[in-house]
Amino acid sequence: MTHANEHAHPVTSPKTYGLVLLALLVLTVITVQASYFDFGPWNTVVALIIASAKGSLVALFFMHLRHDKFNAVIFVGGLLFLAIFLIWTLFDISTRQTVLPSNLKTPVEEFPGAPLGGPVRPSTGQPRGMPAQ
Amino acid sequence: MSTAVPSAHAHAEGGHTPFLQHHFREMSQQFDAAKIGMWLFLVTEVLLFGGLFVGYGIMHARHPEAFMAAHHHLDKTMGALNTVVLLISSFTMVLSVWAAQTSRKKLLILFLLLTLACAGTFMVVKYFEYSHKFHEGLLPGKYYSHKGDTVPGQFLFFSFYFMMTGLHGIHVLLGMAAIAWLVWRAARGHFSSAYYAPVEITGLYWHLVDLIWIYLFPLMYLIS
Amino acid sequence: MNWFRDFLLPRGASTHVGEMDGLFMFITWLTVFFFFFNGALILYAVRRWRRRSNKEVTPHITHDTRLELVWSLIPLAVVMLIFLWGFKGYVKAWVVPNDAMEIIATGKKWVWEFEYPDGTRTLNDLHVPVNRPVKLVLTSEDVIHSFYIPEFRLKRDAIPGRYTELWFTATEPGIAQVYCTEYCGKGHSDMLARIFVDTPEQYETFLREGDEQVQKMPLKDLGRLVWENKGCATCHSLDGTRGQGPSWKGIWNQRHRGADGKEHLVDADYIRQSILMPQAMVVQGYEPIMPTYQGLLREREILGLIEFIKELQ
Amino acid sequence: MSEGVLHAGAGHAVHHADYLEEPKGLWSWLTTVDHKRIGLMYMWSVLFFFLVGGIFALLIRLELLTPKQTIMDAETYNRVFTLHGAIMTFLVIIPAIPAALGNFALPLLLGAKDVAFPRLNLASLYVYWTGAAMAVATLALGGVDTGWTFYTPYSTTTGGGVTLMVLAAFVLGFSSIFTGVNFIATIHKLRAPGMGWFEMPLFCWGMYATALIQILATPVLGITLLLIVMERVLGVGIFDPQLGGDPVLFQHFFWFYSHPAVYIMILPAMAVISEVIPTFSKKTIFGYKAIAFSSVAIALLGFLVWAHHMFVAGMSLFAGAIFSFLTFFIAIPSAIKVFNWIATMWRGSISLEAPMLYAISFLLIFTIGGLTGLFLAALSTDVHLHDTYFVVSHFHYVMAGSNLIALLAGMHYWWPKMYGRLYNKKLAAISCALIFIGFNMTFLPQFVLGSRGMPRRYFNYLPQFQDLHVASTIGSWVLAAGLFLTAAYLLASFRQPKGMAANPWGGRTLEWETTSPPTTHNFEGQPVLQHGPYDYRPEPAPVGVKELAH
Ligand code: HEA
Ligand code: HEA
Ligand code: HEC
Ligand code: CUA
Ligand SMILES: [Cu+2]
Repeated sequence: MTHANEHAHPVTSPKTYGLVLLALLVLTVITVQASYFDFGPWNTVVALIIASAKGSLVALFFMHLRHDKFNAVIFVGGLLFLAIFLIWTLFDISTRQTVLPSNLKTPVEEFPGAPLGGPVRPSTGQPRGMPAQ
Repeated sequence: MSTAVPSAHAHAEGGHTPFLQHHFREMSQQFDAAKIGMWLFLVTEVLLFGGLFVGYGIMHARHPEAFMAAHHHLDKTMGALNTVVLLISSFTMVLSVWAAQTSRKKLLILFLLLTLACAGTFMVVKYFEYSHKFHEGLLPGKYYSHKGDTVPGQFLFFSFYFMMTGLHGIHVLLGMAAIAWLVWRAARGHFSSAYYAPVEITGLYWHLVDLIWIYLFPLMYLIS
Repeated sequence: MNWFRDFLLPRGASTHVGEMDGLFMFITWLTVFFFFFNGALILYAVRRWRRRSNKEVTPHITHDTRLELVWSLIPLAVVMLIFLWGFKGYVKAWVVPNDAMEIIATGKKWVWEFEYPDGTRTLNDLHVPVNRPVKLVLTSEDVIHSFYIPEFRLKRDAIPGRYTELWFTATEPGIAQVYCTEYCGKGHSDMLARIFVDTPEQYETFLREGDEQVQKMPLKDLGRLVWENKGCATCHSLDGTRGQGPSWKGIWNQRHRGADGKEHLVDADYIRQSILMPQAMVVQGYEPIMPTYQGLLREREILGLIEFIKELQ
Repeated sequence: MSEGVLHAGAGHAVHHADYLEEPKGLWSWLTTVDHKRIGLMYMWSVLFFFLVGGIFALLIRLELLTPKQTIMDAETYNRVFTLHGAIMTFLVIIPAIPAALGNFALPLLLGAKDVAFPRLNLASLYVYWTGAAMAVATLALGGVDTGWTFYTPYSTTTGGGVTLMVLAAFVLGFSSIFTGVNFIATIHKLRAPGMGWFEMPLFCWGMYATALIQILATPVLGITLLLIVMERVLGVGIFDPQLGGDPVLFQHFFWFYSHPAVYIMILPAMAVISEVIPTFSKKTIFGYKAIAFSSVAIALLGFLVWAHHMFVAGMSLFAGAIFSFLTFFIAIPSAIKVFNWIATMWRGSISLEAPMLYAISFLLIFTIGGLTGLFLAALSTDVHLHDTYFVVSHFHYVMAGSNLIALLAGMHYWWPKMYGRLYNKKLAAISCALIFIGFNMTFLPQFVLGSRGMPRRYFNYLPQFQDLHVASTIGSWVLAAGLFLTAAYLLASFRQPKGMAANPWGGRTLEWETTSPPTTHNFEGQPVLQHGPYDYRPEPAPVGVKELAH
């Protein structure tokens, strides 16, 4: 039938697991070290690539997806839909143009309701950052 | 998931354990079903956390200075320490699955306890991190009261920090409860190569918790 | 079949009407067609092949790829046509011509405020010249509202913290109704506004002196009109029921206690102050939510309100 | 009664008490793990909330009889339509077919003894009840006035029980997820021997597609709702423009779930129709694979189109175009289904029993409901129609008109199997007609209202709209009369003794092979499939429930 694990559940030896752990620890060191370098806009990308490498190790070995094609499809499917969520949302968020009235006197504030200290939300007079009533 | 406690209707046939539920024809069918169920549940977890990741990503892109400034308040060492602890716990967890697969009862219990210990360490480290942040007023949303900021909007970063690590922490606690339950059952000798589905699927859950942290760590602590 | 269109759709009074109405009627006919087509097929099948005995044997037809392709590809073609048609109209409504006159429209619970290029401000009544492209820049002060003019076939949300835009060229002088179509709370369905499409001369006069109505009307009636049109009615009733703000019934010459505990006599100055600087004296038991009408009401309108309130005994 | 009986099933000599009787007592029901009992308890809970939501609907209609205040004030009205919408979506229509009929029928159709995780199934019911109790408890906190869509920043700033309502929906999400997980595992692992994917009844395909959506979309709703709670409690800022957030982002989050959710509502309805039509046409389904795959296609495509609810919400032009374009593709699998069903009736032997009458109503109403979706999917027309009564009417045509009518079709279809009793057929036909007429009377005028510019969620409206509102209100009474009549004769059927044959309609799927009502373990032994689900040829190998040697 559909499942590779239908009959035998292959047993992986502890040694393999040990090697995987080692690899994971090494990658952790690498990613911490890499955070001290400046790759410019690629910083996040580098960090995410290393994280994905670690994630794949965990999924393939610890979670046995190596031997478990069926559940791998489920899992990757889930990730795929997460990607759709992100990308389709970006279709909107990253292609919006900013509309401004031509006579806008003051520049648009980044955090009108909550800059550094304490005061108020302009429209309702409540303390900053409070949900209005 | 809750598939594998002996049920009133269970009947031991073909030399199987008493853990076969009445509506399954054979043990492997039950095992596969439990695994599929767990993986589907993990997918829902991925999407649950995914929502927060997407929100984090978009807010980060919108206010890069605020996020940059705010993340310096986190302690990389603590984060890295916790990463290592969780990775090791995943390792001990997978070893307990192996011990169950090979019917090594003592080792099984030992590895489960080690996993619990790692999880406990993780929570203790988190506790120190949290209390430090509370102290400094680095709190989410409207409770943010840190003094001396120069970049506005840092509270947004901490909103996400607490929501994401908090949700993750809740998952760690739930995982610990599940593992404790496994220890209890292992001690009663329920698990062997013939029946270890609960160990396997709890393991899957635990690895997912680890996996999520693997992404949280760089996104929270290391992004620059 | 114009009567059918006129039955379904309101009067069309802007340049966006053509695109939208054509497509609307096309899909309407498509829906009518498929409803009757499917209905007829079903009726036919039911009458022709109604079960008469339990022993009837039916042919074993599992599928027919060609037929199935037919009824996938035809709908595909139809929907692609609809998409392109709709897209065309949308792009047209989206891209603002350069020479459009800009008016800023701000939604807040539950009034619309308009600011014209020369600084004139009006509440709930928007005056625009006919046959001139007008661009509305929309924003909101509290929650999301939406600016909807059915007769122009146009709508766009007004979002707090952001600006969105909307443009049209009104083609017929007259009055067009505006609705708020994003749910915004208690007064959502009363958050109405009107667009007065003026001839160029009317528009000039409006900018100079306010609407003609305002000029000629007796003060008392003007007061009532302001109450209806400038948003007072959303908060103040005339019959004594308590709204967001106190009712106006019988307040003239009463003494009202403010939140500060002092008493004030409701006279002309008091009313003027309540309108222009509402926060200066907040009636006890009410929230300080009344917006200021500084710059929004002409002198004659304020006098009208005072007369109007005087009459409400 | 026994007219339709083709073969009286496997006439087993040994009599077993059926699942309704054995074991006895309320406690045994509350702790049961039997999918059939859980299904029934779900069904009655759903019907109860349907009644509650329906009463709210009648109040809405009554209020709208006159342009100004009729029976309640604006604030009450806002709470009433919010509760109506929230109850109808989260408590009625999402669990209606999957959790009620699906739980009852899916294992039977698969030839299984139960779902894969019976206790998870029971947990799902309790979670549902908890969520329902929380939703009702919001009334004590002054109700909720946000609309069922909970748009920010309104929902994060208004008073009342929003937090509790949002948490209720969050909890209800879990019950939906549990059902979904259960069904997928069941379909993968518990099909009867010999039942390949394409020997599965189409109902199961529909449930499978539904479960996919439940699993992939519901968690995002969960996190969205939690974010509202966080926004209200902590002011986290993600949706609050004052705090650097983006209220429109909320709409993306919300619709990422709620658009696919509309297919959680319609796919199960289609699944029921795919069972009813072949049975009462006594003819094999036309284009099995096309119908099966179109269910999955609708489920997956449904994830790509959510922002068609946001064309005027300040999205970019580019996003508008993409989302509109993709939306149209959903029309194709839907069209395939509709025409394949009609083709199934072609040259059949059509018997107009109550389930078939409902199925035909479904076909007609869904055609209108679906095609009016195209007005909304097209950009320029949506600009005019968005948030008007046209939208209200569109979704009632697909939710109330299609889904609930399919629920009724399914209930009438499986009622003999559930209870071993039959309802009064004549009354059934009459009330089906009343429902069809009443429904169209209620909602056809609303299309015209909408296209003429009447916005939704309006407490007051301009007098020019009154005529159509009056027509709609009167229609709602006809509709209510039909539904109350249905409830009456269904309840009256309990006065008859149990005596149904195993297979009253002459269906060919496995549930008809066991007794009506079935025993606790569904079948005597393990049924083995010997012909396809809709094989009405006189010749095929004898249908069989066969003892499978363990
Ligand atoms: C069961 C629920 C359900 C279903 C099945 C659908 C089905 C569809 N819906 Fe609907 N919809 C809702 C429930 C549903 N909807 C709800 C609840 C809302 C409003 C929520 C709110 O705001 O509160 C909504 C709102 C809504 C909008 C947003 C409107 C707005 O707010 O501006 C849009 C826009 O694209 C839309 C489109 C569609 C389309 C294209 C389909 C398609 O899937 C329809 C496909 C079906 C057919 C096309 C008919 C069958 C085919 C034929 C008979 C063959 C002939 C066909 C052709 C020639 C093409 N819907
Ligand atoms: C499943 C979904 C569903 C169903 C079935 C209905 C059913 C009905 N709805 Fe509702 N409706 C919604 C979902 C649904 N609605 C949603 C999501 C909204 C949007 C809310 C918002 O804007 O936030 C809405 C909004 C809405 C409005 C718009 C309010 C506004 O915008 O101001 C109106 C107005 O007419 C309305 C009317 C009705 C009517 C008359 C019915 C009738 O069909 C009801 C008939 C039912 C009965 C009269 C009960 C009878 C039941 C029994 C007797 C028990 C059953 C037992 C058996 C049959 C055995 N609904
Ligand atoms: C958003 C709601 C709102 C709107 C719109 C509004 N008001 Fe008010 N008004 C209030 C509230 C609340 C109070 C009581 C608190 C205060 O005095 O500020 C009030 C008080 C008053 C008073 C004093 C009444 C008394 O009993 O002492 C006057 C006069 C008044 N408003 C006039 C007007 C006029 C004229 C308009 C329209 C041009 C108007 N208001 C529009 C909310 C509103
Ligand atoms: Cu403003 Cu609705
Ligand atoms: Cu949709």
